[in-house]
Amino acid sequence: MSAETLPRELLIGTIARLLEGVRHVAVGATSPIPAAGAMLRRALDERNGVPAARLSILGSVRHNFFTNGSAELFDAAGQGRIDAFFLSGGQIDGQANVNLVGLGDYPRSEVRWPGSFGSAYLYFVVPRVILFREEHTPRVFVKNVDFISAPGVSSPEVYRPGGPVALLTGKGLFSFDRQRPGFTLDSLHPGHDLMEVQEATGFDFAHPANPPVTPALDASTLGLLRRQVLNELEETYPAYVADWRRDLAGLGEAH
Amino acid sequence: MSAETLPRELLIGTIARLLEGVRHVAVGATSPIPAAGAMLRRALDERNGVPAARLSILGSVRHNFFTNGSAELFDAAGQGRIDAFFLSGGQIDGQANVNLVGLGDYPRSEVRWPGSFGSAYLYFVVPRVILFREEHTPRVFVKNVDFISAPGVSSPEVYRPGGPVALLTGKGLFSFDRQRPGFTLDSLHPGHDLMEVQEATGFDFAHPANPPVTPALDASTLGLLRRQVLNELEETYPAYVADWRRDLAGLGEAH
Amino acid sequence: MLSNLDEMAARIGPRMHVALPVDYAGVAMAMTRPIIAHGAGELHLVCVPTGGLQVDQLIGAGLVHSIETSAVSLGEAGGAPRFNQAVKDGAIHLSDATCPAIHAGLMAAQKGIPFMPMRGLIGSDVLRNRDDWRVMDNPFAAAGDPIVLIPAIRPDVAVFHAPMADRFGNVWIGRRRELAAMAYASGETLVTVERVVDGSLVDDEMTAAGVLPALYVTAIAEAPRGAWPYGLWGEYATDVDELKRYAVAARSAQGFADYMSEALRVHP
Amino acid sequence: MLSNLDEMAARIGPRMHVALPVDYAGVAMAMTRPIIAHGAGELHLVCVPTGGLQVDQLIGAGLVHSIETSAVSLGEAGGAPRFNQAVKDGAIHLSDATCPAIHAGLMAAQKGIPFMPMRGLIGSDVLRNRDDWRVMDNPFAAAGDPIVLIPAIRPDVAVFHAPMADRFGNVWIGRRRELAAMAYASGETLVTVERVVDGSLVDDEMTAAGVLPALYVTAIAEAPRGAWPYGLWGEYATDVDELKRYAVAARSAQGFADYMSEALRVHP
Repeated sequence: MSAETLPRELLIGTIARLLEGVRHVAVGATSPIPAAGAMLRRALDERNGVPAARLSILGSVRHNFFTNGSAELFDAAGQGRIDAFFLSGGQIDGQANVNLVGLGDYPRSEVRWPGSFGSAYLYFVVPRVILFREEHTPRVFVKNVDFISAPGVSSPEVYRPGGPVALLTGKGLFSFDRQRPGFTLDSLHPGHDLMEVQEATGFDFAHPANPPVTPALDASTLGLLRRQVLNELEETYPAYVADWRRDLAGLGEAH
Repeated sequence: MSAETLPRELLIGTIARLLEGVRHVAVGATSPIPAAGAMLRRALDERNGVPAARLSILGSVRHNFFTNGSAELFDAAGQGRIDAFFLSGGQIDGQANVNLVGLGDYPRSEVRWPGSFGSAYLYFVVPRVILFREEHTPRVFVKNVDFISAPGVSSPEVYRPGGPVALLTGKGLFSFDRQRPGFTLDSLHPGHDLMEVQEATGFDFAHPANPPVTPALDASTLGLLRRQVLNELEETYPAYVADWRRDLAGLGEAH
Repeated sequence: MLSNLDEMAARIGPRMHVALPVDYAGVAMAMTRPIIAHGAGELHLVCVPTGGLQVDQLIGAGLVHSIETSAVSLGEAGGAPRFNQAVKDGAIHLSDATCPAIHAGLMAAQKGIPFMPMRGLIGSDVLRNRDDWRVMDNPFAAAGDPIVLIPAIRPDVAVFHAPMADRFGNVWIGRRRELAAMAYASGETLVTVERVVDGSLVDDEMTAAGVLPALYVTAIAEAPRGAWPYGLWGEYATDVDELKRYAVAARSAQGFADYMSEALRVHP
Repeated sequence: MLSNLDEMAARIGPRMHVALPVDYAGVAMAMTRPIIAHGAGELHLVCVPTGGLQVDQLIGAGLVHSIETSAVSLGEAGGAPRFNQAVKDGAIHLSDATCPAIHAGLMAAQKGIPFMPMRGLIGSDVLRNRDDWRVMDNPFAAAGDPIVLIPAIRPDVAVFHAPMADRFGNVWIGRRRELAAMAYASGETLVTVERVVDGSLVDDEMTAAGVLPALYVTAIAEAPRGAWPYGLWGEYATDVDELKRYAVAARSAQGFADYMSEALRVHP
């Protein structure tokens, strides 16, 4: 484990691990950490000599494999051609319900967020949906969301080949059990403890008595990330990469 | 009336008349007379200074307005953007049912024709469908078709903005009454009489006691046809136009 | 078929259903002020499938009665201030959707069918709040298998921006085929373009592949940099600073009014 | 991803559902003899939306168990002789359709939905003979309004010919978007092309507009004039004389066998 791994690098490396074995991952616009995680997955696959994950970044011109307009992502997902996708939420609850619409009563939300986007569909049909929200506070992780943009689980008669498999936050990594249903804390990021996470989470979750620490990136992976992936990412997220480079410079790791 | 009008020119001129006022007419492949009729309609519209009919020829590269594959014609028809279309049939009966599939029992037809193509859809949604079959014999115009590729009429609860308006043959022109339902002989082509047409038609049809003669093309229209339209048609139907030119040469009207 | 911005804006009448594209597909921003100046109100906006600056400005100008959308935001510049305020005030009627449901509704109109089935949605509050959608059991399944039916969306008019058109009315939309989907589904289609070219865009198979044919196009107006401050794929990038300037200004009704009354800034 | 005709033919296994395009869209005629040589039989053909020479030859070679099509013919060269004979003999199972029903079935597969509604058809013997289709009342209408539901068509493999591909697996299909529809709906897609180009076809917006992305493409083989005797839009015309020669030869089983056993003629 490298003491110099940045928190964002741990998240990116964890995402790359969660994406192991996917053929095609789609990433929403303005999602630099998931995009970097997917790029790292692709780089690792190439290094390991296995078929490399294909990556589509929505709204990007360069990382856009689609030629049939903005419906094609959803069509491809419906065809089973998208293995993994990321969702976030203004609120996420213990049933993995996601709220992207707003706080308070609907439709006159006290706080209105943009809207559900494709979540009410993709959450059902993409097999490996990774919930990602860096802010880990009780206002995000609530007992029950105010508005269900997309439900975490469905009754057995509902066609649902997809759904949540994991929740990654700034404090830890959870897996999701669709049967129970509910989250299990798999690991804590360095510097966080179980009680802190319980206090920051508005819903109950299962956990080992002593949760392990989220594994850090090995030196080879970290090297791949800081050289190849960082450069690849720069094209789509120049401001994010500049910030990252500043953090690296602070570590004495300037590139 | 010009004695020198060729039979095919009368058919083309009649089609152009039937298409008066259409915004967009689609013509199937290997249909030179409907194509020429539509081209003449367009030429007449341009001469008359009214919005000219738009013409799509299926399978043609040049007269193809479509850029969304072979589904687009049907989509456009469903949107109400196709005002007129032509259908033929191996058999056509007095209810305007059309058979494009074969003779005898289905599926092991004694004589098999290619198939229904788009008829089972377009006949329902294109407002002005013109039935065109030059061969006017009892084997074509039957009491009941052996297979209904597309029905002439539908019960009131069926969505049907389209359907047959006319039947043009080598012997005469019929209109179709969807209420009765049935055909009415509107006019006989020069050289044909009512009894001959009755004997050549396997179904009953209404008719005036003395059906008029199908109006010939006036000199100006004939000129437009033999100059502009004949040249336009040549690109898509060179063999047909060569044959036509030979007929004209026989009239002493070589161009 | 060649027209100008004001003539095209005048085709938008009160209570019309107006389809507008997603930020990155080609937004006819040059039409926004002419539409506001023309002033037809009580519009129903259909965002294909999400809305941004243009939607926020039409709402801010008080022209919008209702909106069907999967989201409204200014992307990197944050939330859509006039939309968010209108939601809080209950000033607009919301039909919250999800992106593929809007595509499905347009596809139904394209196909001339009354509805399209769609997976997903069941158990969401998106579905619970849409009394114009239906759920039925899939008749091809042995038992159960509920599926949502989305009714056709047939806008009166679609408005978007594209790189080029020819003088025959053909518009080159490239791979942004949601623009074609909007036009197929809509009664009229109004297009602003960077430039009008001389030759026919359908005469060459290479350009034809990206063409929306004139059959679907009502009017075209030339508007160089007509998507600004949004970008246009293959042409120019989004002016994020301008979006941010708007986002700050439009936090208040007065700030919005001041921003909109500025002379149209010369853009870079 | 670059392959050859024989390798591609070997991907077609017994009882597979094989989607083939209409004559003028781009038929991979160069694949016909390799498929016959490979010999996987009991195939189910899906014609998108009609069939011609390739279908007739696969039937004549005895590889076809069943076929869904809106028509089979040789166009100007007349009826399809081996198809017509097989119908008369009851040697193949027929699912007669109408063009937009086949497009609807593929669209359902493209959208990941179990069925598509479709207008028309009611009262036809096409519908009467399709026990895999359903009729229901439109739930959005006050009463009545029957509408046909076409189940998804999900071919195992689509086979077609296109002008070009790049070495990344992107195929340029231009405006022949039924080829994309076939690929979206199918498990695998095998493509022959006139030529393979060096640069990426998606790097330029102009070529990208006509591209079927590599995501949907399983294998590509170069086959210059690979549609012959059919033409390829924008490239070369149909060889009608050759179609007529076939039409005459294939009137009898022996004549068909003789025609097929000829060394592949050098085409002009």
